[in-house]
Amino acid sequence: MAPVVGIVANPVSARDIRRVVANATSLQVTDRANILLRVLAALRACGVADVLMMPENGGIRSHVERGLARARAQGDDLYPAIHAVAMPITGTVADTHRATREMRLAGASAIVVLGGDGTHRAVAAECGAVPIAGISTGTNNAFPDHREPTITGLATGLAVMGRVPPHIAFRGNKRIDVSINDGATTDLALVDVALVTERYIGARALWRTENFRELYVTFADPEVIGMSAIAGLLEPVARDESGGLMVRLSPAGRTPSDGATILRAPIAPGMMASIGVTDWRRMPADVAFVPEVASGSIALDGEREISFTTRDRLSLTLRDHAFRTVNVGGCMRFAAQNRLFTDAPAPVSADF
Amino acid sequence: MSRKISMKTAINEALDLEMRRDPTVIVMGEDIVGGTGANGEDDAWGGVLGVTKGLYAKHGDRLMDTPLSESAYIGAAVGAAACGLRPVAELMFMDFMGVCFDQIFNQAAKFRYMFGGKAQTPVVIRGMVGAGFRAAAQHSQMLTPLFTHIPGLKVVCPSNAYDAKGLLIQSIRDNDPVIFCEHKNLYGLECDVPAESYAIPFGEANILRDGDDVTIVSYGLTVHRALEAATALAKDRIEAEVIDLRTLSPIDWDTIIESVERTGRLVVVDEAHPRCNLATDIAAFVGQNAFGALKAGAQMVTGPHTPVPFSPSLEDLYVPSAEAIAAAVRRTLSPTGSRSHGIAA
Amino acid sequence: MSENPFPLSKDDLLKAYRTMRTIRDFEERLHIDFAKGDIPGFVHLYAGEEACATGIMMHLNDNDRIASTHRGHGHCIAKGVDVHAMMAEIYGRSTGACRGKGGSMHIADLSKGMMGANGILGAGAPLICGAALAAKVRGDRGVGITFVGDGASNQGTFLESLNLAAVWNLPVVFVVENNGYAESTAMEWAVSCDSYVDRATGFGMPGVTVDGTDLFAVHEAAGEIIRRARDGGGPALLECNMVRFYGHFEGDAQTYRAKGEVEALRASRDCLVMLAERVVEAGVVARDELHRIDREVADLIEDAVRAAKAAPLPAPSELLTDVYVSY
Amino acid sequence: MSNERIKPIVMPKWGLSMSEGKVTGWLKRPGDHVALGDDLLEVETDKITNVVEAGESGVLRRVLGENDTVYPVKALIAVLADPDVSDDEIDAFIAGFVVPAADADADAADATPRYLFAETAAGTIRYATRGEGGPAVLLVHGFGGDLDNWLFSIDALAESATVYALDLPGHGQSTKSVADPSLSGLSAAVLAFMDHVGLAKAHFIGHSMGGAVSMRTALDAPDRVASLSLIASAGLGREIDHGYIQGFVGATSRRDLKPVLETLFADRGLVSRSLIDDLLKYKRLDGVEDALTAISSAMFADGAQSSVLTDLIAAAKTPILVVWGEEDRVIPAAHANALGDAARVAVIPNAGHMVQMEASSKVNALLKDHIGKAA
Repeated sequence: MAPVVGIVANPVSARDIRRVVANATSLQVTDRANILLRVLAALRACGVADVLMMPENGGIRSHVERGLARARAQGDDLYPAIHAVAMPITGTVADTHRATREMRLAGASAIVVLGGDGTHRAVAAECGAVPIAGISTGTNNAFPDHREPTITGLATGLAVMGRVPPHIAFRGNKRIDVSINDGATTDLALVDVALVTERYIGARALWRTENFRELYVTFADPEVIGMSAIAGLLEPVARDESGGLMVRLSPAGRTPSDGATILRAPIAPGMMASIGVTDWRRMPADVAFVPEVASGSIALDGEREISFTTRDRLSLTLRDHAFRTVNVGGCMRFAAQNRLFTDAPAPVSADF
Repeated sequence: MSRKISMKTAINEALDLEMRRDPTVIVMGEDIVGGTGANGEDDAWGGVLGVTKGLYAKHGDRLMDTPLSESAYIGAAVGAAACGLRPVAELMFMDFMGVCFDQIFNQAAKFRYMFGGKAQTPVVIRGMVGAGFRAAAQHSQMLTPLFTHIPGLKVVCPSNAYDAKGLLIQSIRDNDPVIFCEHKNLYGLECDVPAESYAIPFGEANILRDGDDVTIVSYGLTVHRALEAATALAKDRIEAEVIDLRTLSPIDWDTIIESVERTGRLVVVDEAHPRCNLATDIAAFVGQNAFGALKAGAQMVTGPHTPVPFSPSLEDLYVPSAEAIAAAVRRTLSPTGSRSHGIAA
Repeated sequence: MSENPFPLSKDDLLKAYRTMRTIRDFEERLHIDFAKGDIPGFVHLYAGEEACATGIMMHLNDNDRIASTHRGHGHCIAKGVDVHAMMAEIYGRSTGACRGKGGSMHIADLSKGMMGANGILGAGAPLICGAALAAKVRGDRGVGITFVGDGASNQGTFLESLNLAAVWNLPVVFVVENNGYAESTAMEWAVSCDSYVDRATGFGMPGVTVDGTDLFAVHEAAGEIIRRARDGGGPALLECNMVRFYGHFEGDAQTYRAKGEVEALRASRDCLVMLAERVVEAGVVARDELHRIDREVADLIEDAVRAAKAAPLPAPSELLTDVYVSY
Repeated sequence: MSNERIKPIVMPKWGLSMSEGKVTGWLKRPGDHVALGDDLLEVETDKITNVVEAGESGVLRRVLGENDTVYPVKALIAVLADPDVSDDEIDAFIAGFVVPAADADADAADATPRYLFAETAAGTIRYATRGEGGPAVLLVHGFGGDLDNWLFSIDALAESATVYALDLPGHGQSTKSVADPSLSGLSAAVLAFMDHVGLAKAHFIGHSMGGAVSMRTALDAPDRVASLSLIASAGLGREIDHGYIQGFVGATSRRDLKPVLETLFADRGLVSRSLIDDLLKYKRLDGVEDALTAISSAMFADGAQSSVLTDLIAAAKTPILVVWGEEDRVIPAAHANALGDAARVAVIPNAGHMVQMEASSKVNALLKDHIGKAA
């Protein structure tokens, strides 16, 4: 069976209140569609013939189809065939869950995800062993790399067509599993779990630092934005090392009386915040952490998702190698070393 | 003190005086400052024909250039009026009403009635009307009858600088929406105008010439054509009374009726197209209310039922001439005059 | 009672619930009475969309202006227009908010900052730019909110107003109430770029999308946007995704909607039920307290209908009054 | 051509704004003997209709001005001559008559502005001045009037005097802010004006309220008032037609104002449309309504004149002329006799409150005589 690539493109990511309280980017629907056309062209260039796409009515698919029709009308064979996953559209995150599940069951070799951390998290929850190729829709994300999507498409195409060996093409990623009341409710985060005292979901986005209490990150990267940056500016932890970091923040906020350190961090695009940090420590894999915050909300990858009370029992556990992603840099380096994009044979036999 | 100034200057002066008197008066429109945001002079144009020139220097940000976006800024003027300002919005050419008429006739005109008398909308929409400027079909119309048709609007069309100033001041002070129509070919016409502020009440026609033989009713530019006709007729001992309506809504029926009851003859001159205009309106009203006084059928002298043409040779035929008005007067005086039913076309 | 985890005090929560319940009961009562033939003309019901009007209006005072739509009852109630006056207006009575001269589509109360429901789609946007301009000229920190449906968002007036508000940096919030249908036509078909946020971005202002059935989401997002506008930060757009429980107008058989769609929405996305469950579940409000409000609102609506039916029709002389302030 | 026995009758010029007039009717026929002051013909201007009186005596030999025909100012409209002048001589005179060019006249008008403005302690005061040498004469108009009320007098008086006519505060084109609307306040404004133009002393001619202002000035500053001529003057009794005052203050339209103005004249027909329009233009200026209301409340409250100066002015040493129109409907002509022997009194028949306009020749002759004697 020829490899099939799934595409999950979220039309409504990057529409939240950070557009108002900070100066976050808003990637237009037409630009999202253009990104997909670039990815599709790259997949096709690598030989991918069929793509399974999540249906949505936010406008991406209709724009993509116009692009495909234009190419057909001009006689160009630029794109793979697009197949929509047969499923009803609800316009909620359930669509992402359902589409990912269907793609996995249909045997997709990889899933290209266009969206923010939240969209990637939803795909990761359902993708099982199917690797993810992430594309960011904005500047407000920590998980997907910021990179020209054409390259992501090429790498994914090479990987699923078997032109790059799997141990180079894919790599494992960490995640934090959230369990409430012994698994009665479960969820996960790809980058960060923040415990805040606000006990409502509201407009979801996380930006009021005075309410932050505890932070758990899978990687602590000073080069990214958001919660991960807080940890990253204290003690960097790489994506590919085991375990993460746990940070405890001062309830007194910016004017700590408990000897906390003041950290200034970019918690949202263009938004520097002063945060009182009480202490931090490594978060080893497979060790359950029980937060000290008694009631509030759990924010997963920057968005408030679940509220809890003193009656609820929380536990957080970091898992190494929890799901796979396409190693774009690795694929492209391999392609170069092996002259995969030239018509001449590779001068050097790669050492697998 | 009084001195000779043009209608253009009189309008500028009225805006200046009212902005000085009342801080809630703001003035907005396309290029009314001219050059906002560009690299040259601040007050480069002062309106496309310079009517608002110099006001920016005196009143600053209370004069606002707008985007070329009539439905937005005319609507904004209406909304601001409903919220306590007294905006004067310039609709450069009244012909542009086509893109913002909803804000005028469905919003401004109806607020008071629809809201049970609990709103007032003191907005003034001023703009150029009329032919003779070689501006062709979309910049030359006399659309006054369309506005006059709408309950809730007041419609003003001055014929001279003195009236323009007093009527514009009244328009700004008035608590109802006012459509203020400025005939572009009258901008340069000068007359004695006091330097002080004064308001001319609406609904009072001006009698510009006394006469006992025939009543000529008009407004705007054609008032001057009617006066020319009256001067020519006087050589033949025909004395025409010339009435300048000044405001079309409200309209001064009493003055018209009183005059016709004395003269027994009526000629109505309207630069607008011939159907459903001020001429038909006044002729019908007089026919209904002073039929017994009429010695001949009322005559109507109007533009033809065509768009305004471009070529000067055609456009000059378009606007009612003094000769056409004089001929209409003679028709009312000839034994067969009352049998003339032709609509000018 | 538990500690209140919400961003609203218990009083505010109860007030919000009362507003939403009042809108719901008002509309459902009109639905019934319209079908009985008691009400003349057209009515467009807001049922299902209550969280949007309520969440936004909680941030406003009488000095702030709103320009509403043909579907304006909810905006009126949330902005504080008297329910008795509204009901009487819809019944065409002389005691109505507009003395029986406006009707459902033109209810206004300028003393409450309610600049009128509007029968012309998209017409409110320029008007609210004017209201905001007036606030800016006076420097009174007032803001203007205009509501527009997903359908009317295609009107030139709306798009021109986005530009004007951005150019003049006016304190305006454009609220797109996206219930998915422009009368009977699907939003996905009729709106070219499928995104109001993109449109806002194109006019140089931020746009935010929230779940319009979640009072807290609307309240929080609107709060930030309104504060920004009030502080001179300029205009913004707020898209509220919401659900319409009834047809475009009363009497609309809604054959353009999928079978079971409305039932499913009522079961899963009823903003009033969601609010009640959350506040009760959190232990902040007792179910009884909500029931008491339900009873009080039911009495209020019943009394408003009774009073409206008993009120005199406008006198014949009213035909000719209120055209001008003076003429 | 000059011929002392042949006297041309020309279209008169009443006030500086008049450029032409229409002959509306001859009151003498050719061949009639005409005495000085006889009514000759009626002329209508856009401002007013007035009778042209004979300035000299003789036989009306030729009538050239046709009825209902407009002639420029100074056009020859009739010839007066002794009976023994031959027709040939008259024909030659007519043939040789040259109407002064209108352009030259306009240039002259431009050279000396029609109106001047003085920035006085009482605010901006508009005034006009005519004539040179001779005694100084100051013309003070009445309530609601302005210096054009002296249209038919100013040039005649200027033949033998230096004449000033002003607009009182709140009137004409003077300031509309009236600091003190009482007689004393207006009198102070007149004195401020005199100071500004360097007028130490003048013969005061006051009409109506202007008469009372003049009397007040004579009482308060006797050395600045050489004589008083009081025309239909206020201040000589209580009675006044309060309906007129209220009507004038309250009128907002041509329709309201016309009947009010008609009470000013014995001949109601003299109230032309143009006269009404001019007054409406004045009344519509911002501040005028407030000024008139303030002045009328100060002077004519409760339907009567507040200040009666009869006793005081009778005791003063100033020479006084009192002139009244017999048919005055605003202030009764009976007030003419209020000063008894202290004044010279003339009551003119067929004239109303605006007697100086309705019977201008007679009034002008009286004024000249009075000033001449008092000087």
